[in-house]
Amino acid sequence: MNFDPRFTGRKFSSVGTRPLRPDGIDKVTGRARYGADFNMAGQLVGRVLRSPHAHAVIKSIDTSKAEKLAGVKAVITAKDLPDLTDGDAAMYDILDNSMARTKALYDGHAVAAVAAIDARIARQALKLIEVDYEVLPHVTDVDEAMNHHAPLINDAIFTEGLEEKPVKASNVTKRTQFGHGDVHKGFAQADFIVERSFKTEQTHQGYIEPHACVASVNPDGTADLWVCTQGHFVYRQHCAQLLGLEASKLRVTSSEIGGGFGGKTHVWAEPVALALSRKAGRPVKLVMTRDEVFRASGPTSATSIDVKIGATKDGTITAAEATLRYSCGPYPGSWAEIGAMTAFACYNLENVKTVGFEVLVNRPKTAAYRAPSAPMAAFAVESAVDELAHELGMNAVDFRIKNAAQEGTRASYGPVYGPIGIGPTLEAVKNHPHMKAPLKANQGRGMACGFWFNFGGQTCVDLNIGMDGSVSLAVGTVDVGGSRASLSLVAAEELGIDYSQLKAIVADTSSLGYNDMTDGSRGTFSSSMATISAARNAIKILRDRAAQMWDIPVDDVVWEKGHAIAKGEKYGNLSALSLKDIAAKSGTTGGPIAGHSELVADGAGVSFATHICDIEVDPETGATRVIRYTVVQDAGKAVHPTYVEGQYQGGAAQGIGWALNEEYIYGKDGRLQNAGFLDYRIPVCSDLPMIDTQILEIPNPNHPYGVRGVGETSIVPPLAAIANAVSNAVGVRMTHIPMSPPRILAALDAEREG
Amino acid sequence: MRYIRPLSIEDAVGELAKAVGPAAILAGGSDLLVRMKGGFIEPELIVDIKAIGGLADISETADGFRIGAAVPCAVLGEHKALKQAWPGVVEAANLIGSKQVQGRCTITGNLCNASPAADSVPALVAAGAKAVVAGPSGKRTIAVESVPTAPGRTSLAKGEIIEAILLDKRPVHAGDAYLRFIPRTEMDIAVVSAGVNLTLDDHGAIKTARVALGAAAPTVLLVKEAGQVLIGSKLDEATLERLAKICAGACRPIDDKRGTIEFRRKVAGVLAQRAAAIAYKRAGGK
Amino acid sequence: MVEVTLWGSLSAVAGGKARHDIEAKDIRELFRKLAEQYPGIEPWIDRGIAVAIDGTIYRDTWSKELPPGAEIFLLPRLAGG
Amino acid sequence: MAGVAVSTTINGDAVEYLCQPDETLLEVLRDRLGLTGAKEGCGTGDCGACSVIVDGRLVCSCLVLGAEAEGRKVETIEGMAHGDQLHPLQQKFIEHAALQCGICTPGFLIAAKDLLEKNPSPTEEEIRFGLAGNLCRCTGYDKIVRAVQDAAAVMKGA
Repeated sequence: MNFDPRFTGRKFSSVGTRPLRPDGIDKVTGRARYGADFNMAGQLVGRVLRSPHAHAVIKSIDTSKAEKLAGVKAVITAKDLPDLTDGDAAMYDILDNSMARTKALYDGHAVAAVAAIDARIARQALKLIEVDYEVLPHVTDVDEAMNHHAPLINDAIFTEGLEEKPVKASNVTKRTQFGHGDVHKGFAQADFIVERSFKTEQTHQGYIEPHACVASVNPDGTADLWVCTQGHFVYRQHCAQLLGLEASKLRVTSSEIGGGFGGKTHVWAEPVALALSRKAGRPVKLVMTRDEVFRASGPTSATSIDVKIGATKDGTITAAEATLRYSCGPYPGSWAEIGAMTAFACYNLENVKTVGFEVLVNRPKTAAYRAPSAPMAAFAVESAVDELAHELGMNAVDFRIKNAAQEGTRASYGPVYGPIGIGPTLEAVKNHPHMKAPLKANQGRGMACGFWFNFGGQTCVDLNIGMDGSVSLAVGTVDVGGSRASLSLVAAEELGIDYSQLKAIVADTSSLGYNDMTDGSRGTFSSSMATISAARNAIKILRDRAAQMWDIPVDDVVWEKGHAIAKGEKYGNLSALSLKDIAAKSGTTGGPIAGHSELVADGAGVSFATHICDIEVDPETGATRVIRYTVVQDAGKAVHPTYVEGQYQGGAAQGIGWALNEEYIYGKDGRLQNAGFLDYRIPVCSDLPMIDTQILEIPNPNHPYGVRGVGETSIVPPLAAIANAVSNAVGVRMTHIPMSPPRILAALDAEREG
Repeated sequence: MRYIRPLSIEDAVGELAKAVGPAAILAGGSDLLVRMKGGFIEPELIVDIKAIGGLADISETADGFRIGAAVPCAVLGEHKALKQAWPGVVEAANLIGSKQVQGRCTITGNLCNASPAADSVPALVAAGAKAVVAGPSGKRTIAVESVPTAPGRTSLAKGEIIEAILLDKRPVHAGDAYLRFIPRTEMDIAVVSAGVNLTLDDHGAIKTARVALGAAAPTVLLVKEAGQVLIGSKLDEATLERLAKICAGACRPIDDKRGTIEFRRKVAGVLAQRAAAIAYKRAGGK
Repeated sequence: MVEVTLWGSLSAVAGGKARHDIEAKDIRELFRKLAEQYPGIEPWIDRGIAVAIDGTIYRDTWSKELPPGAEIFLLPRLAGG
Repeated sequence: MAGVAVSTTINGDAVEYLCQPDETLLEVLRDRLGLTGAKEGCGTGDCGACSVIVDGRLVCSCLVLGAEAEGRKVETIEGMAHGDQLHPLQQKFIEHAALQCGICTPGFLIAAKDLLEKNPSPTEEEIRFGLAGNLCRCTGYDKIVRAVQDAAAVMKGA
C-alpha cells in the first residue's frame, strides 16, 4: 500500500471534538456483553484445579474419581495437551503456564481442569482429583532468587548475556546492558553524587472483569472462541498453535473488555477451555474467580534497583548508572531489559550505563502492565534525581529542565531523539498554578517525569459505505477505553462527513485481517493510521464513481468536505456530489463502495509526562492522603480529548495505588496471602482527589495527524512523584514501594530515633 | 443443603439444635456468603432469621436500646435516638464494609463472626453492651466480650442464637467514640482500632471509662487499666500519654498482611488517645 | 554504506563491536548482512529486533529504507501493556 | 440439594424461579434470568459491580441468596431507563465519559441512583464516600464524580 504517514499539519473539523461514544448506551443499560455474558447451547462449566504449593514436582494426577462423578463431561491435565517439550521454548512456556506439565511453579499454577454440567458439580469434581506432589523448596523474593544458594526454578537455564558462558544453572535468565560514554569518567567529574537502593513490590493490573471465555470446538476442527482479550488475533494464533488447530478455522470474537492494562495480552485459560471443549464435545464456559485472577494471571515484576547519579555544582548531570533486577515469574522474560532502557530516557546524558537482570521466582508469570517495567525504574531514578537537586540546592523542576533530553539528544537506550515533549511538559509544570499553591503542615509536594516508547504494529481496517451513505468502520484493535469513538472521528475527518454518519465496531478474526494487540499504546495510533488509509482508498473509489456519474475523467474529480467536486471551469454547472449521493447510485456504478487497508503502523512517537502531587502524611500513623494531583502529558494530537484525559487520569490513579498500598504479599510458605480486592487494595473513590490534566500537543512527525500513543505513559511518573511528595512532607527519603502506612511510620520512627 | 426461613425464635433454635450436619445462621450474610463462596464452610442447613418477629427492629426500652439480631447496620445509622445516645457504636457499625454491605450486615453477625478486627465489637465492648442469647435451654443475657473466644470461635453452644444486643440508657455527660486505622479511606478491615466510652461528673472530670482495642489480640481486648487511668482526669496530656502507653503495652498483636506488631502497638495508643478525645468532647468535656 | 549501532547485549554476539559499517539499502538487507557476518545474530532477529532510524523506532517495516547518513540503532523488540 | 421456589418482583415485573439454596441472587439474575447487567468482579462484596437494590436498600447481589428475594422488590440496571428514556445518571455517564471499559458502570449507576435518592445534593466528599464500595480501575473516578454531580443538578432542576 502506498500510504504516506507523514504529518501534514492540516486543520481539523472532527478530530479534537468530544462526541458521545458509540458503545455508550449499551454500557449504561447493562446490554454490553463482556467475557462472562455470553452463552452457547449445551454449554458446560469449566473449572481449574490449582497448585497449593509454590514449587512442587507433579508426581502423578489421578482423575478417575472425578471422571466418574455424574455430570462431569471432561477432565484434562497437561497430558491432554500437545507436548511441546522439544519445540518452541516460548510456546512451551505459554502452554506450561496454562497447565503445568512436570512441576507446579507457583501457588495457583493450573494442574488439571474439568467441564461439568454446572458449577457445583465442577467444584465437587475438582475435589475428587488427586494430585501427588513432591514439594520443593521455593523462592519468591527477587534478591533472594539471585543468591547462589537459592532453590533453582529451572535447571536448564544458564544466564544469557554474560561475557563468559556460565557453567552453572541460575535463576537469572539474562543480563542486558545499555548506555554510552564512560560513567567512571563522569562520576570523577561530579561534585555531588547520590547513590541509593530501591525496592518495589509486585502489583496486579487489577481489571475489574476476571478472565472469561466460551470455547466451542467441533469434530471437524473448526472452533469458536468468545473471550475478553486485548488481542483476539494474537489469542487465535497462540491457541491454534498450542492446540494444533488451523488459525483460520478458529474464529475468535473479542467481547467487550472489562479492563486489561496489559493483563489480557496473554492467553491463560483459553487453551484449557478449548481443550475441555474438544474433549467433551460441547461448548465450555470458563470464568476465573477473583482469587484465581490474582494467583494465576499476570502481575508485574517485583524489583530491586540501585541508582547512582552525579552532577557538577552548576547542576549538570555528569554520569548516571543503574542496576535493575526484575522478577519474571517462573518463565524467562525481558522485563529488566525494558526497565534498563527506560530508566534514564528523560535526560540528556553524556555518560550513562544501565544493567538489567531477569530473575525467575516462584510467582505467577509476569505480564505486561501499562508501560511495563518503566514505573519502577522511574521511581528509582526520579527519587535520586530529586535528592540530587536537593543536595545541589536547586529547584527540582529547574534541575530537570537543565538536564532534559531534547531533539537531537542521544537517548540512554541508544538512538537519537526526534521532536519530543519532555522539555515542554517540564516547562508547563513549572508554570502550573499547582506548583505555586500553598501547602499546609504535614503536606509535601512532589513531581516526577516519565517516559514510554509507544508502539505501532500490524493493523487492518475495513470501511464500508452503505447505500444510504452511512458508514461502518470495522477495526481489529480491541477498544479498551473509547477508541471506537476516536477512530470514528478520524474516519469522519478524512471522509469529510459528520461523526453521526458512522458506526465503528471491533471485528472478529474471521471478518478482518490480522491485527496486533491493543497494547503499547498502539490502539488509536495504529488503527487511526489504517483508518485514514482505508478512508483514502474509499475516496479514490468515490471519486471514480462520481466521475462515472458525471462522465468525466476521474483526474478532474477532487474530494473536499465530504463531496466530490468537478475541478475546472468547464464543469461549472456540475454541482458537488455528496458521499450520500454517490452511495445511492453505487449499485449501478460498480457495486459496493469500501475502503480497505492493511499496514504496519511504525514510527510511533515516544511519549513523556510530568506529574505533580501533594500528599499529606499523618506523622503519628503514617497514613497518607493525596490532596491534589496534576498530569501534564504530550499526546501528539488528542483525537478525542475527553478519552485522552481519561487515559491520563486512569494511569495516574493506578500509579497512586501502586505507590501507596498495592502489593502482592507472600507468606513463608510461598502462598499468596491477599488474593482479593479486600487486601489487595486498589484505590477507592474516596481515596482520590480530582485528577487535573493538561494535554500538550507536540505532533508526531510519523502520523498524518501527529498522533502519539497516550495510554501508558501516565502510570510511569506517579510512584516517584508520590515518593518525592512523601519524602518532602516527612523529611525522610522513602525507598520502598508501596509506601504503606507501616513502612512510612517505621521510616519516621527510625529517623526520630536518629 | 436446605434453606429455611423460620417465623419464630423457638423454631429457629429447634432446627439448629436438631441439625445433624453443619448449620449456619443467615442474617446479613456478608460473612457467611463469602465463606461459603471460598469453600471454607459448606453448611447443610441455612437458617435465615430475618422473618422472625422482632429481630429486624430497634426498640427503645426503659433500660436503653434493644437491637434485633437481623437489623442491618445502615438502619442503626438512620435511628436518631440511638445515634444520639451511642454515636461511637453507630459509627463503628457504619464503618463495616461498603454502603452495599451496610444494607445487609448486622452488629450481631459482626460479633458472632468473631474476628479480632470486627469494627463494631470494640465499640460494643467499650459501651458495656450485652447479648441476649436464645437456646434450647432458654434465654440468657451475657456481656458481648464473652461471646468471641478466639478468631472465628464463639462461646455459643449448639442451637444458640443471639437474638438481640442491649445497650444501656445514657446518663447526662456521657460519650463514646470508635476509631480504626485502615490504609485506604474505606473498604478495608481494621489494622488496629480503639473504642472508648466515658461518663463525666458535673465538673467535667471522667467518672467512668471503658477502653477496648480491636485487631490487637486474638479477641477484642477490654483494657481495664486504660479505663482506670482516665478516671478522675480531664484528659490532660500526661493522662493521654499514659493511656497510649498502656494500650500499646496491652496489645498482643501479630505481624500479618495488614500490619506489623510495631505498627499495631503504636497506632493502638494513638487511636485510643484520639477516640478518648472525641468521646470526652461528646460527653460535654472541655 | 550506513553506520549501525547495536545495543549492549547484541554487540556481544557481533564480535563485541557496537558500531558496524554495512552496505544496506533497507532493514531487510541490513538484517541479512548482519546475519551473514555474525551467524549468532540470527536467533536474535527471529526473536525480534527493532530498528531506530533517526530516533523513530521501526519494528516490522523491513522494507524501510536506510537513508545515507542516518542514525541507525538496533534495539530489542519490546512488548507494551 | 433441595431447590427453593421463589416469587419476587424484578424491575416491576413479577418473576418466579427455582434456585439452589446456596445460589446467590447474582447467579440467579445472570444465569437463570439472563439479566447479565450486574457483573461479578469479585464475588465477595469488595467491588460493587453486582450492585442491585432490594426493597430500597443498595446491596451486592453476590452477597444475597437467590432464596432471600422471596416477596422482595429487586431493581437492576436493566430497569433503570424508562423505555428509550435514559435515567439522567445514565445520560451523564455517557456525556462525561465516566466509563472507559464499562464493566463497573452498571454497579456505579445503581449505587449513584441510591445515593441521589437518599441525598439529592451530595458534596463531592459525600459522593466519593457514597461510591467507595464500587471499584473502577480505568477512570481514576474523576469523571464519574463529575457525572454524578451533573446528574444531581439536572435531577434537582427537573
